[in-house]
Amino acid sequence: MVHLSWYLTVSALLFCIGVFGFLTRRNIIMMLLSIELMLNSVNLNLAAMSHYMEDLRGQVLVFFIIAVAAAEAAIGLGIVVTLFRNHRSVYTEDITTLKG
Amino acid sequence: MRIKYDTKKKLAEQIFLLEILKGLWLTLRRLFSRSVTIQYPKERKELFPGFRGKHALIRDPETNQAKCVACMRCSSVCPARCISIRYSVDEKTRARKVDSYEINALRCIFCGYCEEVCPVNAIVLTEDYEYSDYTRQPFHFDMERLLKNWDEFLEKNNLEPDKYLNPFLRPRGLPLGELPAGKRIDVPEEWTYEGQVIWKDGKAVSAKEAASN
Amino acid sequence: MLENKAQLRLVKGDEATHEPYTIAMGPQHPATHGVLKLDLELDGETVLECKPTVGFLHRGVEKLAENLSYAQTLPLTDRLDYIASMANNVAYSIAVEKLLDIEVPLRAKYIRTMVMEMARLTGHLLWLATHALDIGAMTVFLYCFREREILLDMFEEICGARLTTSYTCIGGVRQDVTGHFLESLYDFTEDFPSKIKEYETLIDKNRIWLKRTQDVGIVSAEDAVSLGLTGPTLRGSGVDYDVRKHMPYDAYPYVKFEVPIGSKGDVYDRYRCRMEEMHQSNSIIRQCIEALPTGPIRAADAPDLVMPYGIQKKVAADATFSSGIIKLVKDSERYIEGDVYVAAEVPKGELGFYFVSDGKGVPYRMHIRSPSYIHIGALSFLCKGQMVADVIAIIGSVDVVLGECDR
Amino acid sequence: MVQLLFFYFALVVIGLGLRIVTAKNPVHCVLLMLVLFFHMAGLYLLLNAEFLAAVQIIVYAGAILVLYLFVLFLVDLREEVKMSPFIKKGKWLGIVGAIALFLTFLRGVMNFSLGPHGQYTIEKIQQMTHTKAMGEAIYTTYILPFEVAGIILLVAVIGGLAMAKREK
Amino acid sequence: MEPLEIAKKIKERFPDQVIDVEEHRGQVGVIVKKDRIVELLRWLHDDPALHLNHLADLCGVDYLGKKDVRFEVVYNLYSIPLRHGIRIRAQVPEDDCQIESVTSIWMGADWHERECYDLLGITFGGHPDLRRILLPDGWEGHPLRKDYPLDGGGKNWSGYDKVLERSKKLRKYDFYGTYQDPTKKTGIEDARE
Amino acid sequence: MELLWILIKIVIVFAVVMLHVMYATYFERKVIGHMQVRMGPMRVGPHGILQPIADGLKLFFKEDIIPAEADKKVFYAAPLICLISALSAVAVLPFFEGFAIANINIGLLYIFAMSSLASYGVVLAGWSANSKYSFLGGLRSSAQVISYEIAMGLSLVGVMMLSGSLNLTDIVHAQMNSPYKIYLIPQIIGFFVFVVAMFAETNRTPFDLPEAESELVAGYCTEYSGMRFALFFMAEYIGMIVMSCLAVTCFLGGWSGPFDVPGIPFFWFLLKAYFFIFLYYWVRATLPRYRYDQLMALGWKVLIPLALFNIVLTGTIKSLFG
Repeated sequence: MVHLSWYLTVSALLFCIGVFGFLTRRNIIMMLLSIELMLNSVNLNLAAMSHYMEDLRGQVLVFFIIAVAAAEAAIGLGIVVTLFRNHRSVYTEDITTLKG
Repeated sequence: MRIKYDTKKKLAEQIFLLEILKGLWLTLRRLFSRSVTIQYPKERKELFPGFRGKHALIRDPETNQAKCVACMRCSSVCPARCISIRYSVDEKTRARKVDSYEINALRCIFCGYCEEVCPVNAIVLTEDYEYSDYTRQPFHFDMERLLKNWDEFLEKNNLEPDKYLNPFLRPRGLPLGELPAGKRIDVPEEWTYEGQVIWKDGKAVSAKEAASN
Repeated sequence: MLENKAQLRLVKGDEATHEPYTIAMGPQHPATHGVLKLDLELDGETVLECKPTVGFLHRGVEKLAENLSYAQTLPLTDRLDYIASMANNVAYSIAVEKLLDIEVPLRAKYIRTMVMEMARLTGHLLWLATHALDIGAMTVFLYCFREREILLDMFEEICGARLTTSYTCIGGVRQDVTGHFLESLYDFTEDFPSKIKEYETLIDKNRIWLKRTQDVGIVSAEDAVSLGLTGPTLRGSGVDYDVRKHMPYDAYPYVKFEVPIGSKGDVYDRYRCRMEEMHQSNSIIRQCIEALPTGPIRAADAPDLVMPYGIQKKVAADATFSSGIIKLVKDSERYIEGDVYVAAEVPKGELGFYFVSDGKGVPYRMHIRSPSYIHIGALSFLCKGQMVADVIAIIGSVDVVLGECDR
Repeated sequence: MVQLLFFYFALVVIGLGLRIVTAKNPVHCVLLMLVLFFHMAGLYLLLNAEFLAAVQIIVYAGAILVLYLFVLFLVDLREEVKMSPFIKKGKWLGIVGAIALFLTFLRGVMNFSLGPHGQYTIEKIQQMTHTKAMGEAIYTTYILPFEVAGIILLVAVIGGLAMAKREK
Repeated sequence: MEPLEIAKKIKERFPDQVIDVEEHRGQVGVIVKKDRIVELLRWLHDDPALHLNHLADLCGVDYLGKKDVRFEVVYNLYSIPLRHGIRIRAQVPEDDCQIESVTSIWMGADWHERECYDLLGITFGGHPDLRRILLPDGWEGHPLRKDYPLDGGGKNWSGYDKVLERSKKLRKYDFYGTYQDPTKKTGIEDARE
Repeated sequence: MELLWILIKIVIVFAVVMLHVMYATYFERKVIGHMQVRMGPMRVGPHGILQPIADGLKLFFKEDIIPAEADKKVFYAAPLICLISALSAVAVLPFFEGFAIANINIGLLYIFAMSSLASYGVVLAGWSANSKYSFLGGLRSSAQVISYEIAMGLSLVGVMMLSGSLNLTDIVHAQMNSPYKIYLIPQIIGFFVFVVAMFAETNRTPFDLPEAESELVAGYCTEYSGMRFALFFMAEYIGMIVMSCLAVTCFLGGWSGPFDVPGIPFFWFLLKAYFFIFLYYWVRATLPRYRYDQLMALGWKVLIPLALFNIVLTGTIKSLFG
């Protein structure tokens, strides 16, 4: 029998890894990827709870999160492409001006 | 004549992909038609006389030697300069004797000028086209090799030496007067100047026939 | 380990500027029809700049010709446009005949016209085959080769070679045609229009083909003339210029044919022009067969093949072997100083020979105006702003042969 | 058996996660992410959420990650692999922060208790298939969020197009 | 219009430019000075009565030892709508081996002129991209000049030497085991001896 | 016991699919050859029947060349991704009554998932080789696969609506119980969209621009040689087979036929699948190739609206009459 807390621990661990990546990576694309990692951990959390609560709410939420994650990726990467066009760089320390 | 640039399709053609279906129908029909290819090493194409292939020196049946008289016409006409002849002159008779006759087949561009200008029909480009090899050496034909090429060619095709005909030995359609004596050999009537073909009533007939009718 | 991008720039020593994506198309590329190299600068798939590089097949024919007699240069012309070498032979011969003022007998003229149109068919068939293959219709390729083989067989019958024909000689042709040749050629012309229909079934109205060819590589009439385009490539733009009509040679004044002209100047127009030309060639061949007169096939004053390099110099004293040399020495007055430019309409366009003679048996200077050379020069104009796939279609539509381009 | 599978998936997910945030070559990161998504889908399967597993692969792996790859190709990676993947002095800060966060979470997990059970028992879901159950839930109870998600996607598409469009 | 008439018109318009008019086998060549060649050709191209819009051929000729002025650049012009043509031959002396480019009149002259530069060494002023075209960059000399040695002067092209060197380097891989270092003696040769 | 049965099924299906791949290449060459009035392979064995074996041997023993500047790990992995994702899709196909390696409820989604993964192999192959032609080919291919996946998915929505299931076996059963016995008739628009998308999804003519040999030499597999090239080749053919089987399952009634052939329960299934594979060859022999932007335009401007229209139509009809 797999306990719910196991899932929650895995999820927490993955989330922290994502946070670490988001805080430390130089490349904006990799930061976005870290956010995906965090979203995944949240998804796992929700799906597990939903399973153990015998209710579909959590899984429906996961479904929506996946949809919104797609939107987020599209927008985020669009911004990265625009940034790259203007600055010729995707590195956080190179992008210091607040211009479009 | 201005060509049409009208490619508008009718609605039905546009929707039901009629032109694509027509194409598909054509390829499907061709699937069941006879193929036109020749399975080369098993089957071979029949060559027409005068195909410009491997070089050979014609062996004179009487002397069993090459007919060459070392007039140097072939070597001086050769655009690729792949023929080299050395000869010596007999002091008394002023006759020339061929010392060596060499053809570098790798340089040759197979234009057939040499056989056309040869006044005694000594050199010929035979209808043999399969003589590839791994090294360069076998393509350096000397006199012996050239005579051997001739023998091999005759043997391969079961030809009799004096029956061999090649339109470059006696160019088709040239009047007899324009030919040097050595080239005045017997040819089918169609090849002679008098026997020229023309087109009449849906088939090719010789000019003589056309005139007599 | 470098800490940031600024350091990297220091190491590399250049500003990170926006470089276009460059692609070297060729010299080994399946769609460049030989050893053409195109340096494409791309933005996505759009071509910003197309720089053709040629010369990989340069053999120095012009320099060679300065050291070979007129007759000896003729086989070299086979190697120019090697897919329609008959046409080059004829073009070269008429140029030399103009220079030496030799009148070709009528029968030879008809035969030459016939083989020239056959060469046009072989050239156009190979063009259609490769053009269609480049655009992806691979079956047309083999259907075209099926017919081309028949034509090559006929070449083999009359001159003993399929590709490097060297069929003409100065003042006529080297061999007369045979009855079998005429009959098989006639059968071919009967059959050929239906074969053209077959190709057209596969591509002519096909929506993919139309999308790939229409409005691609447009060149206006003025630009086409200015670029020096000739042949079907020029006529696709709507300019009525055909050497066969403008400066008739051989038997072209005696046969009836029309010159197809396009309107828009895109790939599709050029394609249609060539397809129509095939019909016209077919009809010319037929007229030539039917009107073939009797008579000599070489001019009586045609020089012997063994043309001396210097007229004054007597070749190998034994002139008795040949009637030709005597004739030549007699006619040495026709080798005079002067220059001529003579062009002929080969499948690719206007193939011109410019001769400068200094009165010897070899040309002092021969310049070949090869259509492919000019057409490749026009590629950078045609390809600008098109997509990568269009570059292929455009190369196919201007129909270049690198042997002719590089000479 | 189920435990074994769980541990396998969980370990791989954690290990890959660590590798992803530390790997130097972004393309390798994306590839590892792909593998991670597969194991994530495996975890979903363990949770009887087969539809989610499929969506995870189709949307995350099939669409989002490919987008990442595309954008990565736009950027010159040749220089990237020569550089350190982390910002200056950020590494240790990140590690400390992440560990602290994890400890906080762990505390929460330990004291976590579930609320009341709902009506979708495992047997019921298996009987009507997960896809159908999800569908029913989404199209009845959660129809408004569904529509909102649709609008968000539309906005994202338009926004993405507007941003990526080249200024003429 | 007959070519001789065109020649006459040119003479009328540019009396100081035309040096000579030559006729050979019905074709007329007008020998001109190179100074105002672009102006002359532009006039020929634009004049409605002449309208020589098709540059059929452009090439250079080297008259080393034959004529006083060594080079000539030959323009073969043709009028597509009016169906007449003429040849313009511009003299280019050896010590000032340069002539104005006509790419502004005919776009197609671009490659003709590059070829002429490549093979004869005549430079074209105002040409947008005058590089070697048929021969590789870094080739020495201009082969169609009459004084160019026919055997290449006994020297390899530098690029060829590079290729040879590279092939020598690659030989160390010895893909097929066929390459033998000529400096080394192999056992086979010994056995033969 | 059940596990063993599954293993046996896997082995059987794998062997059969591999054999089909081998001979699919042979028949492709033969069919296209005869359509082009030539003969195709003739030298190895009678009528070249052993040609695939000879080809396989040759490819296995060829030298495996890796470009010096390539990203080696990714370069190794790319063909495997392609092959594995193509092979895994076979697992859910029902070949006859009760025979599918895995009869899962989300079979259709599973196939979509697997075919969307194939684009990874392609795009990574294109990128890792560090060759510009490969890269362009890879980008083209993944863009093409992603956009046509949408059209394909939407075209199958009609089938899902009619059958009410994502399980492929259930879809076949639902077809057998439907009035027309096959979904081809009520879903003719969906079928058309599916067939076009199927060609694009497998990168076959007229949508073979990722590997358009006349433009991009060989696209993403330009730098591959020997066995690794063969893996791509196998993946392509397995993809063709999977797509053909999917078309048979979703539109032509799977293994059902006008009458039962005793002893060969998969007779009708194979016959229909062979027709689709033949269609691939047939179209390849006939049609030219699209240009990249035209292909995208076709996908987004024609096929997706058509598929959406089909969904609306099916929904309307079903809610009115069903």
